Amino acid sequence: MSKLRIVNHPLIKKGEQKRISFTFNGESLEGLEGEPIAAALLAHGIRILRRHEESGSNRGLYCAIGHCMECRVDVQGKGQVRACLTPIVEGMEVVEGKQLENKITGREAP
Amino acid sequence: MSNSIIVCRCEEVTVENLEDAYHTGAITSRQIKMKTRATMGACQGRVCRNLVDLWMGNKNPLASKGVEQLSYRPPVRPITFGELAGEE
Amino acid sequence: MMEKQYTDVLIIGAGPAGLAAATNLFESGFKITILDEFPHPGGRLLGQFHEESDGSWWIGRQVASELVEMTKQPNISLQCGVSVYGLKQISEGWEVLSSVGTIETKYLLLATGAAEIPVPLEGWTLPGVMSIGAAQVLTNVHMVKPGDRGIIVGVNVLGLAISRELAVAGVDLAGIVLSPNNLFSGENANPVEAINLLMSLSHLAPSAWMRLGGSLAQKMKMGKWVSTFFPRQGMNVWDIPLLLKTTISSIQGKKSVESVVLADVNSSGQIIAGSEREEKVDFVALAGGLYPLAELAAVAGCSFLYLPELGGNIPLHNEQMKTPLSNLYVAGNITGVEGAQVAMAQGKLAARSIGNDAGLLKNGREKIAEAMDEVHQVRKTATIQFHPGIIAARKRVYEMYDSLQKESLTS
Amino acid sequence: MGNETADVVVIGGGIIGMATSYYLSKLGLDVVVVEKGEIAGGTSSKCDGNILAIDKEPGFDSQMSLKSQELVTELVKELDEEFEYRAPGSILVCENEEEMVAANAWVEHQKQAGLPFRMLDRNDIKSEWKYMADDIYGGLECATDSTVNPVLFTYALAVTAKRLGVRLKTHTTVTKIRLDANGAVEGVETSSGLIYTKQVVNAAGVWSKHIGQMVGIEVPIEPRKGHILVSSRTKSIGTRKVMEFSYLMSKFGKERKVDEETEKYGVALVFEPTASQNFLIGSSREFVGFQTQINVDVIRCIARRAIRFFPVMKDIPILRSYCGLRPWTPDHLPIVSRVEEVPGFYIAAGHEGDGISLAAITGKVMSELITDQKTTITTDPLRYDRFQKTEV
Repeated sequence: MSKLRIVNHPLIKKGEQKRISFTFNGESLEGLEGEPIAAALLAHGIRILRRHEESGSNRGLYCAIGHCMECRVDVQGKGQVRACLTPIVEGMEVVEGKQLENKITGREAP
Repeated sequence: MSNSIIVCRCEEVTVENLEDAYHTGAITSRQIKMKTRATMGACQGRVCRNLVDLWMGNKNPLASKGVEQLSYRPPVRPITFGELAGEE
Repeated sequence: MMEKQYTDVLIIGAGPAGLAAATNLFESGFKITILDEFPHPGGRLLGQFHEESDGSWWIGRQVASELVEMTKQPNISLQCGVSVYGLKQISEGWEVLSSVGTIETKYLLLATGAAEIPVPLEGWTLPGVMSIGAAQVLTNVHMVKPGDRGIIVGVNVLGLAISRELAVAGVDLAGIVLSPNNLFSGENANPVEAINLLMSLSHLAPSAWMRLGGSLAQKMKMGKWVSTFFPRQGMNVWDIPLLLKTTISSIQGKKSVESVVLADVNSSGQIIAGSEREEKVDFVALAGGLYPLAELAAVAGCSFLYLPELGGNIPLHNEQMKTPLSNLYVAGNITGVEGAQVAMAQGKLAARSIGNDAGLLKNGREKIAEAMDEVHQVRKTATIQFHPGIIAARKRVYEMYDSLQKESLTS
Repeated sequence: MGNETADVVVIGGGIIGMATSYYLSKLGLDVVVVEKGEIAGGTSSKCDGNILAIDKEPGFDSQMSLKSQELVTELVKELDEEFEYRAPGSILVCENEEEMVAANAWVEHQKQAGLPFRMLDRNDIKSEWKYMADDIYGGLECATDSTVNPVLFTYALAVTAKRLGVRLKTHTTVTKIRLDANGAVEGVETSSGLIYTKQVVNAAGVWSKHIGQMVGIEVPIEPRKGHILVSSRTKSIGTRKVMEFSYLMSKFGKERKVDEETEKYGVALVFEPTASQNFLIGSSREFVGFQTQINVDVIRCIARRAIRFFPVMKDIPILRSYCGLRPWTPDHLPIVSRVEEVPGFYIAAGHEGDGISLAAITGKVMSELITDQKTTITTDPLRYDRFQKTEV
């Protein structure tokens, strides 16, 4: 278990959750079934979920409840989702949100 | 306050952008929005709408009075064209 | 095309207000649908806990699961992970547009809660910077620490309450500091205001930090004096340094948060030159306060009132939780920012209003009066109060509602 | 509230009022603009940014657009601020063989009028538009069509006009237009005082009928509502404007081969990519008075139509929607004219969806009319009294 996981909380007890595997940017990772993508990644110390489409600046989870849209990632077969709200399932393939070219201004993708 | 602070995260609008817009005549939240794209990004203004109003109010207490508020229109959550169209 | 769903009562938001409303309505026999965008029901209850004045712990997650248990009725459908993006008034109620299709309902209750006000500063888009609510959800709901070591920005009710929760969970905190003083900051950036706030909370004194403000205030009588005598290195409250004379000037890091730059401030919140220093942290939680999340009320066409004591723009409603739009009700933080217990009492009141308007509530008037009373009681005895001016501000909302109703009757 | 004087009072702070004020101030006239809300607060901020000839009837209509395009290229250099101007051309696409035949005739007409139009076959479409539906037959192109950010364009005109001395009175309503004993314009009464002037331009867009009534005339302009959707930032779908050919049918109120709802709401595909990595999707046309709430049934219909042409949009998020009222006239041409029976009263309104396209030429011509110069283009087809002649 990663060091950021809280195993013994004095007041909150959570039921057993099944360990499952998923991938992020092609890397295979373990997570707990039903937890959101963002939490599963943070447990592995992964904070960068997205690059700003225009500037490419790094972005991560900000509000954790679906309001801010900062944690948008791409899930194979589902398209763009909010990593804070989308539960991971076995075999899920997740890719970070990418910087995009801007064909109107002529700025190219990195 | 540093002028490089980002106000609108989605559209990367900085304090400097607000200042520039203000000094070229954008003196209400709505004009600031139109000129800088602040509040027009992916969060639909949920994060920075308050900030823009607050900044505007501090900047120009008179101008922000009795002026049309930024409006709310559907969709208030990002749905896809497909979802809106009603396709599965 | 997706099939249209039909329901009698649709509740948007499965937090304390929405769940309480449902559990107080199911005996009506109504078909009730509750929608929530989060994958689990409970809303903010899921992440909250605090110590009561008798030393016992109030644990929101337990309250939530009891409420959820009570919604397991054949006539209640609780659907999570559903986003509502629009509303439309129809002749017999409301049409609600959601990510699972259109739902037609006779009665609609908006219990969408609140959203957070950010604290913009240099570097706040770096991964690792999050709202204080996000730190709470990660720690107490998903049980993952927001990082190895963090700092809380913003001395206010929400920030202090969640800091305590983080500490209990074993999250290492470098301290709680004032928000930067700029054109975006409200009262948070000023040490005098921060201490006044602590003092206003102190009479409730359920826990250390609340008592702290009170005892200092007794000695000093006024916030200004307290701020003069408050130690510059801060005071530890549950082992968290409460740094009332320190602000943050920037967040630094290449790919994500690596450190913050802190600085001392004078009593009006201005940085003292040369006092800047770096503090290593890997996460920053911004506590800017809450505002009612009322987008759907706005889309519905409800009128609004601006009341800072309640957190901002409030959809107009009366004391029975009815808006001026027919069959549209509100409950919980959408009506003004307060604690979960108040939200639950409001949910119950809204349920009774709906039941009464539908002609299904025996002794409706008494039942409603009783529920209104309960809201008052809960508000008075609440452990965590968000703003001292809440009661007066709420009165203003009800008065405005009444005067507008009279106007529309006479015109 | 002191009284003021002005050479010209322009009523309306939208794109037409601002272009008119700009050209007037360039000629050295003293201009006051009276706007009941904000600059670009109405139709000019609830539209897209077309400077198009492609959708104009061959002849006077398309010539006027071409002239306007030329003026906009000059404005890019003249105005104090930038407004996201680009001239990538635009295209119309055809759904069937029948439309291709009609498109061919359209192109021939336009070419005869000297406009740079050409037909596109299935391969042309496919090679430029990777995400276009496979069953699109072909289309046509107008090479000079350009695009701007309509709000920034209006602001740029306003800022420059202001520098040239124009006084902008926003949040000010016109309460009365004073006429002298001969029925000529004498002044404008507003919520912030009286302005003595001998010349008034009614550039009030959808509200110009109301302003006309103040001097006893009936301006035949009605509000026609249109909805637009905005996508989130996304991969590039295309770099220039594309509309469906039957948009022309919708615009001119002719019969189309579409389902009942699409017909009812006047929905036709208009795709406009922007510099902000997103795109706008229109459009609809309805007569529903001055009501400006978003009708979800309409935006649903627009989304369906967009997916029909670009199936890839199915999975692209929509960020928001907006709608505006377009000032419609019975013959789809604006009114840019003197009003003979009220000396000193002018109308520059009724552009429906072409306000951004035709603002430059409208402002230019209006400044010429007011200063009694020869106009850049003939204004006979734009005269106010054309409606009086045809009626009865």
